[in-house]
Amino acid sequence: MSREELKQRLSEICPSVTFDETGEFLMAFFTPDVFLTQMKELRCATDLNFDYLFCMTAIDWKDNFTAVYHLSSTPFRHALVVKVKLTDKENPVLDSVAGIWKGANFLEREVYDLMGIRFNGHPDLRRLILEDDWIGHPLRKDYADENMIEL
Amino acid sequence: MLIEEDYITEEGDFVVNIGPQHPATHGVLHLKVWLDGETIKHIEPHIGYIHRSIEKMSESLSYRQFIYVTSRMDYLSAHINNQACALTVEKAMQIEVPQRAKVIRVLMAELNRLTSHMLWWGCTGLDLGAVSPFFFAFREREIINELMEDTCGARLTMNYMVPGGVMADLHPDFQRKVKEVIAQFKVNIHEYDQLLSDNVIFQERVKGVGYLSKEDAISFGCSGPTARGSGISCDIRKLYPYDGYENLKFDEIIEQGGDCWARYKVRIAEMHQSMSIIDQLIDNIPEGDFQAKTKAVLKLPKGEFYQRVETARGELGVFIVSEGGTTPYRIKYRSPNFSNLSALPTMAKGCKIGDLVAIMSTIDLVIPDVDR
Amino acid sequence: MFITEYFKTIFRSVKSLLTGMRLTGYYFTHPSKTLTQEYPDNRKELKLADRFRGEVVMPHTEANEHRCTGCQACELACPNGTIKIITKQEILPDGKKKKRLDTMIYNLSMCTFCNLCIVACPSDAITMSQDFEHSVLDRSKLRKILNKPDSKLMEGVE
Amino acid sequence: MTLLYSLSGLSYHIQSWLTRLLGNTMAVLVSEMVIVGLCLIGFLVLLSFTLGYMERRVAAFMQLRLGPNRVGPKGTLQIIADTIKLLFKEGLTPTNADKFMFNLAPYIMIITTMLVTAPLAFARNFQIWDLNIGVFYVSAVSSISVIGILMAGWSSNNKYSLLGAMRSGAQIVSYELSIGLSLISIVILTGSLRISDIVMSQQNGWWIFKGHLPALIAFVIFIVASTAEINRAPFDLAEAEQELTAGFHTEYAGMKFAMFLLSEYVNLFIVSALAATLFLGGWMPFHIGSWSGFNHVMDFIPSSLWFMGKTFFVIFIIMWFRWTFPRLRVDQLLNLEWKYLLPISMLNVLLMTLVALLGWHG
Repeated sequence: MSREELKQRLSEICPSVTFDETGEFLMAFFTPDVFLTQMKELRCATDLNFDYLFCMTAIDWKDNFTAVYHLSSTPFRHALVVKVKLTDKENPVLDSVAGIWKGANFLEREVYDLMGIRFNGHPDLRRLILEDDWIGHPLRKDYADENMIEL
Repeated sequence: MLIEEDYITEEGDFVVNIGPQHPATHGVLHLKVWLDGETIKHIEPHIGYIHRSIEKMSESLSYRQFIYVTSRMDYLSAHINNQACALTVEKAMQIEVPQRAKVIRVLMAELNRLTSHMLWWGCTGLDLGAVSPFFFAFREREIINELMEDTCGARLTMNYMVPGGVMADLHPDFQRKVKEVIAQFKVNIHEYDQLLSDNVIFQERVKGVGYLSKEDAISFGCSGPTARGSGISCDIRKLYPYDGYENLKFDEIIEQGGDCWARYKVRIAEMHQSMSIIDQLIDNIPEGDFQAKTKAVLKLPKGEFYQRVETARGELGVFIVSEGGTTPYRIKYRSPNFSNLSALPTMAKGCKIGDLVAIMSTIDLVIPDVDR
Repeated sequence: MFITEYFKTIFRSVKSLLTGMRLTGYYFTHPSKTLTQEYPDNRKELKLADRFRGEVVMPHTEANEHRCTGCQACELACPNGTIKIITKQEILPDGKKKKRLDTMIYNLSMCTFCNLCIVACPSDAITMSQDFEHSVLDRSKLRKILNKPDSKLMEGVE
Repeated sequence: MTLLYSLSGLSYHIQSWLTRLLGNTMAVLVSEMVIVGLCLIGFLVLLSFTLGYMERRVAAFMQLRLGPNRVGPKGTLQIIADTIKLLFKEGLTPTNADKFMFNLAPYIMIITTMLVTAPLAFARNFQIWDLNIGVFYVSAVSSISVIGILMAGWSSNNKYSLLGAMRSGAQIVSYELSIGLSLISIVILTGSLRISDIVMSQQNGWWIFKGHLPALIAFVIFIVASTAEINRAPFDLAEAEQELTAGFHTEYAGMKFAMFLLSEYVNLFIVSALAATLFLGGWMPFHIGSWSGFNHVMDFIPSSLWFMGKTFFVIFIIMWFRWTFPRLRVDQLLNLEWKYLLPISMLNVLLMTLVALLGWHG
């Protein structure tokens, strides 16, 4: 599916979607409230079929957390970047997509561990990399640790 | 045979902690394994024992400096990791890489893939109890490592790729030595078959073990030989070519089996493909600069850049978010082993402990790559 | 037929096992194919690649001169803070004040041998040596001062 | 023909000297037992040193390496250095282990292996105890060693040890059958369970040549099954380094671990000696039909050398297995026994009976 077709199709799924075309991939901004149903639609719609979640991460901006999902489709070879802005900096919460892509299970645990975004409906949301009693989320920009060395 | 209800874990189950120090986990991976006799009911991977926060570190390093850290992720394909970073910076800054540099990069990457697969082959034998393959695998690997030492100055963590090309020109002896080692390896790779591939015990150990269906492989985001063993076409070199892979003739190896044997065959065939790529390039290294002229201080434009390459283990993605400064605002490495490891519980369910070792070795886990 | 299949399996298996044993047997009877390098014994013949990155050194001429201007490019290029350069003010014969190298501290224990400092150096003052035997009994010995005592900047290097 | 260096002559001289010295039958018996015991322990320790060194060198040459070559001439003293290291190591006992059982297990292992050496014929007329049920005694006593392994695995209070011990139990119990059947096929030919009779019956040709195809099959099955019986690769599931770290002896250290190691090597020697005795003629020299000149030359080689040579040949084959093959999985191991080795060896016993009845074994 070409980029224009993709844009049109996405607008059908989610009327409030906004696009950013500066990057290599088409970037679509979703809103957190109906995020899960839209992601399900992306995965399940036969003409979209985004079955391959190859990268998932989050960015700590000054006023929000942005969750970034890199999706592609193995039959159609089109790719899409879905972004969700979470404006609650204190307690960011997003719906989990672990039920849609199995690989999201680990990826979301990693994001929870290092960024502190809680995922609703995740089957097993624990810290993945750090110890269970670690305080803070290291990839946040305001994270401070007495052991950090300034080079 | 266990039925589905038997897989439910409960209090009082026989739980074995495999790792963090264990001969077969190739590093510090910790697997919590629920057992029923010898049969695996459930696996829970615990990772992070060598998490060095490379992503956080890279946020404070310049675009020239952050490349060297990635050698420490997947240390067996360090060149390819470095190449991914260099490519991302080049893509963002739109640096035109000289043709010679591209060819050198591909050559080095393929040699690196060969060494990585050789070590994998040795470790697979070692994990399944045959010690000798390990030493046979090191024979050619050692020569290639010395070759890397000649040109790059280091054997394992080379740091040879820089944004805009490579750090130094090829060693004058490079072509001759590569030809020699490839000719030698073409003869010796038959020993790999005699020692392991054709061995009936080995085949029994890997055939039908650790089945990963195509749907699961896609859903888990698997890549590299692990996914290609399940019948998915996912070779980045073919799908999204970089550094002149589009001009080369090679096959993407796909096996439909989905078991350890399929993954094994993919890797062995990939060695042959790598050799054929090297054969095509070694006599056709164009003359010219090995490095494009770049500024002393690199500044990426504001934006987000994603570059993926095919390492020996799968798709490595480098995702750079730039604010326009000299250091990245956020870097995410999409490491192949992380996704492949997340499929391990599915693959190993219902297998024996011995099979778990076989599965881990055919995924070719490199734990620093998982933890980053 | 089941029985023929049964015996065929046995035959094939035994054959594959014997193939493997022939290979190991071949190498057992050909000790000349051994690849072992007996390291401490072959120290004299051991020749490392000339680009091998052992450690950072600063070559000095016989007149105890080096090429380092103290520009700190290597310190900036180093990703791990391995190199620390302390400069001093030197008064040249014509009365001008000039920044000169006082000490170059190189912390081997933090070095990753990435070669970035060598690339960054504008005056080729530092190089990588082929020495790879770094083990010492005390960690403080890994902190090295690269410029020799009373060494001077070579004439003509700016 | 009694040669000067023959071991039987030496033992005869020692006995007559002791009788002259002590006179009392009881005293002679006791002192002989002490001498034999000490000699045996010394021999077995020396043997396991040799085997340890041999294993390292064989492994190294098969793997394009040199192996130990630093300590002593050609690295021969390396194994002594390792033994000294093990001697000085602390013999740890885990806190929650069953201490009595834990400490008893290595002794059981070593005692059973030493017991099995009793009926072996080391040279012409040189045997510790030539009892009339020699073969039966060997197979009966050697099965006790599984108790030591199970004890070690159970008492260590370690899950790896337990798994290893259970594997080993299943393995040894099953492979005992094929070993027994292949022993029986030779006993059918000889008609005696006495080891010296079995050796003497091979005067005009070893059983592997005289017994036709069934003897060859029995030999192969014996080698495979006994490799499994003594837990060596490719059947080393009980220790399976890559799966169970060290299996049943994970928790052992120091001298207790050394005892397991010692018993492993002695076991290796015993099964090879048994294979040499039953199939390759024990201390009998190699004779070819009516070539009397050749046969005389062969006779001049002392019988103990013949025995050792044959034993070490079998040991080398078992080592060759170890350094070539990958390990089997536990269910495949049992498959191999119950689906392949056992039916074939049963059929083989029938064939052998036929051979014996028809008198083809001459």
